[in-house]
Amino acid sequence: MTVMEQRGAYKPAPPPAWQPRTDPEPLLPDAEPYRVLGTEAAAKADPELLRRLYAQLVRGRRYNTQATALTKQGRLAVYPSSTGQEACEVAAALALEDRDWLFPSYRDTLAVVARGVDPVEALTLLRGDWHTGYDPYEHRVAPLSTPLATQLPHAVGLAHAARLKGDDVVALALVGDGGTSEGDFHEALNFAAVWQAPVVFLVQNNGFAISVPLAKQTAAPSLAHKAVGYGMPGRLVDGNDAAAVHEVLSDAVRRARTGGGPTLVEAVTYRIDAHTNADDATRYRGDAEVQAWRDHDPIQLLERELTGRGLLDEAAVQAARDDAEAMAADLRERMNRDPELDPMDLFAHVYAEPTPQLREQRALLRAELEAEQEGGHR
Amino acid sequence: MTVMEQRGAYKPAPPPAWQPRTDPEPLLPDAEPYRVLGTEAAAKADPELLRRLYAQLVRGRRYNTQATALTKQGRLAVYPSSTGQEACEVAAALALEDRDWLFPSYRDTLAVVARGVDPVEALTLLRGDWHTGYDPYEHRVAPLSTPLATQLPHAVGLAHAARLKGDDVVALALVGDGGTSEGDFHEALNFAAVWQAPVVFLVQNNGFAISVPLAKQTAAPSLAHKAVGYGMPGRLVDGNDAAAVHEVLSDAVRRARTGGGPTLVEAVTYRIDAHTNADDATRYRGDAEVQAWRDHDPIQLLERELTGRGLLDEAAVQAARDDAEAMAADLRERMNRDPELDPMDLFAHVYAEPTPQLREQRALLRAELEAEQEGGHR
Amino acid sequence: MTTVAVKPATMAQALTRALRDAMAADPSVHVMGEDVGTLGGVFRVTDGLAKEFGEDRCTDTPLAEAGILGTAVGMAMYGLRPVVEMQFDAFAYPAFEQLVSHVARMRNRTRGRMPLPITIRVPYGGGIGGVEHHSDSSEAFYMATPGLHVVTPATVADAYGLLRAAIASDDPVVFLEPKRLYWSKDTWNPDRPTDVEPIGRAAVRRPGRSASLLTYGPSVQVCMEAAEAARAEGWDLEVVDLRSLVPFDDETVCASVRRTGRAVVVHESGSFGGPGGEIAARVTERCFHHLEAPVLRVAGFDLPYPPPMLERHHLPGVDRILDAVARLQWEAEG
Amino acid sequence: MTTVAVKPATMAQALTRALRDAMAADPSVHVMGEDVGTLGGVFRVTDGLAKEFGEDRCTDTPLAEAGILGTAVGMAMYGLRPVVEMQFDAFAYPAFEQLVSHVARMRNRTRGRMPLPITIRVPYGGGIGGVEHHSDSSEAFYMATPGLHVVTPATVADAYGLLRAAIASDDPVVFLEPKRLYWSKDTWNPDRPTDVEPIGRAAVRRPGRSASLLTYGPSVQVCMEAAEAARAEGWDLEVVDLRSLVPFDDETVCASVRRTGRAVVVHESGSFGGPGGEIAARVTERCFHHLEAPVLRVAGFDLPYPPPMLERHHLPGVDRILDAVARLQWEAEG
Ligand SMILES: Cc1ncc(C[n+]2csc(CCOP(=O)(O)OP(=O)(O)O)c2C)c(N)n1
Ligand SMILES: Cc1ncc(C[n+]2csc(CCOP(=O)(O)OP(=O)(O)O)c2C)c(N)n1
Ligand SMILES: [Mg+2]
Ligand SMILES: [Mg+2]
Repeated sequence: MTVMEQRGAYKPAPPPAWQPRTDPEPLLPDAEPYRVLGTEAAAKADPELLRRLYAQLVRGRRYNTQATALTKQGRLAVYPSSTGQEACEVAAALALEDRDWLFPSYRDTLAVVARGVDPVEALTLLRGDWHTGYDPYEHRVAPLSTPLATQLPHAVGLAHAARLKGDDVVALALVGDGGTSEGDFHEALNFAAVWQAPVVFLVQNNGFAISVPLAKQTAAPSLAHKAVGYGMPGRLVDGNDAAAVHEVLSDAVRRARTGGGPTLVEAVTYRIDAHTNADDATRYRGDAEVQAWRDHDPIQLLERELTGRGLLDEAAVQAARDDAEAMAADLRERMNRDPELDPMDLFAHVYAEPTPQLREQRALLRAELEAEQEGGHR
Repeated sequence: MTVMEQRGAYKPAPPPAWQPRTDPEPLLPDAEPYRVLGTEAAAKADPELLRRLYAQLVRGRRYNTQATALTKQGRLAVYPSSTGQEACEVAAALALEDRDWLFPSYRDTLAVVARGVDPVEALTLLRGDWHTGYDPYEHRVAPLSTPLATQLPHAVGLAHAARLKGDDVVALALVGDGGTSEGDFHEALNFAAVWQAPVVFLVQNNGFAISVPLAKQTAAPSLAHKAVGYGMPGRLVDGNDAAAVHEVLSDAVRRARTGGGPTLVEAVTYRIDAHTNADDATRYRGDAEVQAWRDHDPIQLLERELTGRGLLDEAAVQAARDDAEAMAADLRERMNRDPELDPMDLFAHVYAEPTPQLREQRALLRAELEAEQEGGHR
Repeated sequence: MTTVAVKPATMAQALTRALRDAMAADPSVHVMGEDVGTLGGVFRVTDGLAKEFGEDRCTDTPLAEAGILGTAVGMAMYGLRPVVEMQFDAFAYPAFEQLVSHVARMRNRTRGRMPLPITIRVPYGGGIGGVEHHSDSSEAFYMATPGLHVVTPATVADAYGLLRAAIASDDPVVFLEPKRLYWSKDTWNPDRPTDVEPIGRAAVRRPGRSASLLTYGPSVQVCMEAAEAARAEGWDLEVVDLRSLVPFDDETVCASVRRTGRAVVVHESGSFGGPGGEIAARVTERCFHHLEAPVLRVAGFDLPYPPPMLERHHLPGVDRILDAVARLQWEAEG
Repeated sequence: MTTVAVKPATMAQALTRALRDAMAADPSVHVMGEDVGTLGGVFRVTDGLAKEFGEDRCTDTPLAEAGILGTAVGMAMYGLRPVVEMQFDAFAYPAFEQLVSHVARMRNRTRGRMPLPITIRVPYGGGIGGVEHHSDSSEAFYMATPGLHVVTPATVADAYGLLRAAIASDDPVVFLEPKRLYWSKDTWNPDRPTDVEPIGRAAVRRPGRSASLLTYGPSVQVCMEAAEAARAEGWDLEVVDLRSLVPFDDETVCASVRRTGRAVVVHESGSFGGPGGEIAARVTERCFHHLEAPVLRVAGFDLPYPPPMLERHHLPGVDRILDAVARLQWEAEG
């Protein structure tokens, strides 16, 4: 057939590979963060759940102030406070079943504790007597992850493995707004969607990555808008509204558990304290902004809702505070004891069996320590 | 104020930081790939441009077959053919001004050549006499990038630098569907959007990453849907429709040049040949699929449009073919000469000045070569 | 079982067999990577596994190395034994953070509670005419990362035995496969594969008295040829195949060097900061008074791996090894 | 210009001054990284630069190290001189592929047409009580990557001089800043900074006759203390500060070792596969007949960097150095 003979034969057609795939519409987040407290939706919330959330928030706030105090007393090397973000931390822990897994980022000690890990063991990393202080398998909590976003593919892999084994286990992974810029965030979400892994990603958008504000981190309409690019739903929620975060996460966990695949949740919140006790936030942000967020405090929001609807009396408030004080006193007391350290532990866990090289080095250290004990070396 | 006094004081309000940001709507791609050929839009296309595209497509196809033939003759170590994707390759080159920059991926030798780089120099990497054979500054073409997606941040950085210097230069970066899964893709697009860098990303979605089909690569509605997550527009185009690709890219380039920021373009196309000459595509795909795409051939699509509208006669078709044959003959002839090699070049460009260590090693090699010349070593 | 004739097999075939046998023996073994499923890998090492064990056990992943290794970490956390393929040496670099910051450290971080039994297969080295980024020798990076085992076979039998051992190990193992040996053949009975090789033992491939060639992976064969050629010069060279770079078999290596009094380390990797420095230094520390000459190194030059047409000038060959042996101060002896 | 008194300055201040002077001297110098702008960096090394030169010259980037280094590559392609900050050693790993596959190779790849004058500042090492991932000594990775210069200062004056040289270099330089020396002080006149130090020259910090301590960065001060303590034992130790790991100053180092006949390499980095192997091996290759004893190494143990409360047991200290010196076979001499 010559080109002339072909004349007029051409019929437009979309490229063969093009098939209408996933409908993007349901994957897009709402225009505004979802809220429960102070809205119609609050009436439908389980009062018992709200009271549990409340008690945990109060406890969480106290935990943050106590841990920060411990840095001043030299009992912690450093503490990244989650004050202002307690609703996210607590709701993340409470949205999971026992058999599920939590993958915290370095700021999420509070979520780890809310999940049941001993508060002192949760602080081992930050006290500096070891790295991870708790047994990850005891409460199914992965180690606090310092390299940002690297824990996200772990969560995907674990969730995928559970599914392959036929267990209806869900993994919930936490990451910051800054962490969403890392390549590992992208790769994790993509694997999760392709594998339809039962995993939920919670981005705590607290406005800052150390000093860098969100506007320098992303130009996206919202971080939740990233979800559609992976083919998973993106949800936007008021991160200071514990009831809303809990509901959105619980929905996502349920969806994941029943084979519906992963969800990306962006919780809009604010880091009230500096990045850590070592940081000076006045270098990069003003008081007014912080004050505006103090007025949107997660504890107050929930307290007002509960008291407004007669679901919380002063006695209950006091009980929550007393419980928090007791936790803080216990924490203070136990953290004030020096941890017991054995330098020989350095060699105990590098490999299942120390290599010949490590055995040599271990012998060297042992000899040094013995010489030290025998009253001073050189 | 006690909790009781607060009763009723709570007014719902969105979290303070929540401001309506970028409107997501205009960033979302259309539901179907954009097409020009065979549609109303074709009438508006510049006939001269279409004829230029046509000639380049014919030339490009011939280039692919010639290069593939050269692998069989042992003149190229390997060749990743872009047969079937010529519309993307050619449109990418033609959508740019002289002062702009092209960032090709390893498969994009054709785009490099279409931009003006000498075909033999463009094949240096694949012949194996050096890595990059051409001077990147001569035609403003970055080296062909083998590590996938790593060239994307380079394009962003270059575009950003040009803008900082006040030059209205645009960078166009090519990447495959597989490459979009890499972390570097994510980081590059995010930087581009945050910096509003004048860069255009063209994803050639050819259905495969070696043997892995798109469905195992992503669950997204389309790759163009990733754009909204960065806050840039995503555009979907029929990658075998040279006029459509050229128009969409030209629009994006214009937008970038005039301060409008980056664009992500997904061109839906198909890799007709195996991954490279060394690959056996029958292991992972069937003939029917390939045939369906052969029926949607970029050259035929344009040829039918042009001939159908009387814009191309047999003489013009023949001229294009003759031109392509001449290019192929020249390429064949020059590639059949052995390249001149100087082993001492190994040491010439590792650093601006060889280190003392390299000078020692250079002396060693020189002595070896001299001994060899003097008639055999040992 | 009927007796089967010992037939020549390639290293690639032995590796495939090791994967297959490991998967058959242990349902927790999962193979994953780019193109490992339907295609069977670009070197065909995973050929047939997806068919035999299903795509859930041998999985084509998205194209993202950090994602591959990172999800493997999570899978290992849940009790699986992932065997990850990195398509080429240089394409393992995107996974470097996951490797160094997590894979190598998780056991230590958690006081042994969370071991990660992950095998990371990395085709490495040159000599196959690969274009840029397809011929790196990246073992120095892995050796400098405590918490990893680093293993590399040089024979068909070791390919099988060491890969089985790597997969069985409760620690992460970087398993370096010498690309140019994939098609090397050996008489090896695939129906009676050798036992699992313990990781950490070097093997004397050729006993000798004049000097020791300390080498591994792709360079073992070159050293064997050099030893053969050296006979003409009156040297009887011992060839030690390290097999495991981490842990390092000081015992076997030092025994050899104490016997011969002279040593040359041979590898493709660049010299500066490469494995040879460590090997030479530790041999010298331990055998100083047995050494008649300094331990010398014959290695690739300190350059980005050359283009195919120049690689022969870069790779340590027989002549360069013999030149080094000649420099081992023989005069001083007599 | 009026004479200004020589005042004590910290290493961090000298680094800031070097950046400032480089930016003032050359408009193509751009500083970029996480928190380097408004905050001035977590170690305050970039303090004031955004204010003085604007955010386009000192830029807070998104949180993505590969993106930072990758965009710096593109900026360098267009004629800028990016100075990239990696916030901590371990957080440079995500950029490893960009570093090894592009930054180190672009000049060579393009036959010298596309040099990449990028400086990569990496705070490194321990001793500051940092939690996991904040105390890595990653220099072995960079040394094993041809195409990079690797430089590390140990004094306030060198911090200034070497950083200026790194920024002025037309090749990529990994500039390793010893974290625990950031606040070390020295009398250094910030208004008369020393000249730019040429990269590639070691410095004898303390002459001595008994043995040479070969060291760099954070360990130089420890070696100076050890040398002081060694006087009591009758040893007169020479301390050589390498300053530049790549290129390596064989001349100065070998001259020292030939003089003293004994050497110990001291660094924080792990021993196995660490810099000390290379240094010991090359010194031995070159000075074999001058050596009374094998070159020994005092280094960190081969473990993931320990938690803060245990780091003192890991770090090479004065006692461990003196123990090594004592093992230099003094008996053999007399
Ligand atoms: C890979 C990596 N890069 C850099 C750092 C240093 N760093 C620690 S916290 C932080 C900011 C994190 O911001 P975000 O993700 O928003 O979490 P947030 O601190 O707000 O909880 C940075 C840059 C790190 N821990 N990991
Ligand atoms: C970082 C990296 N990983 C793996 C590879 C090996 N590799 C080369 S091409 C290819 C597939 C690329 O697929 P795609 O991005 O769709 O581009 P296409 O080949 O279709 O043009 C792979 C995996 C590579 N070059 N770089
Ligand atoms: Mg944040
Ligand atoms: Mg493709």
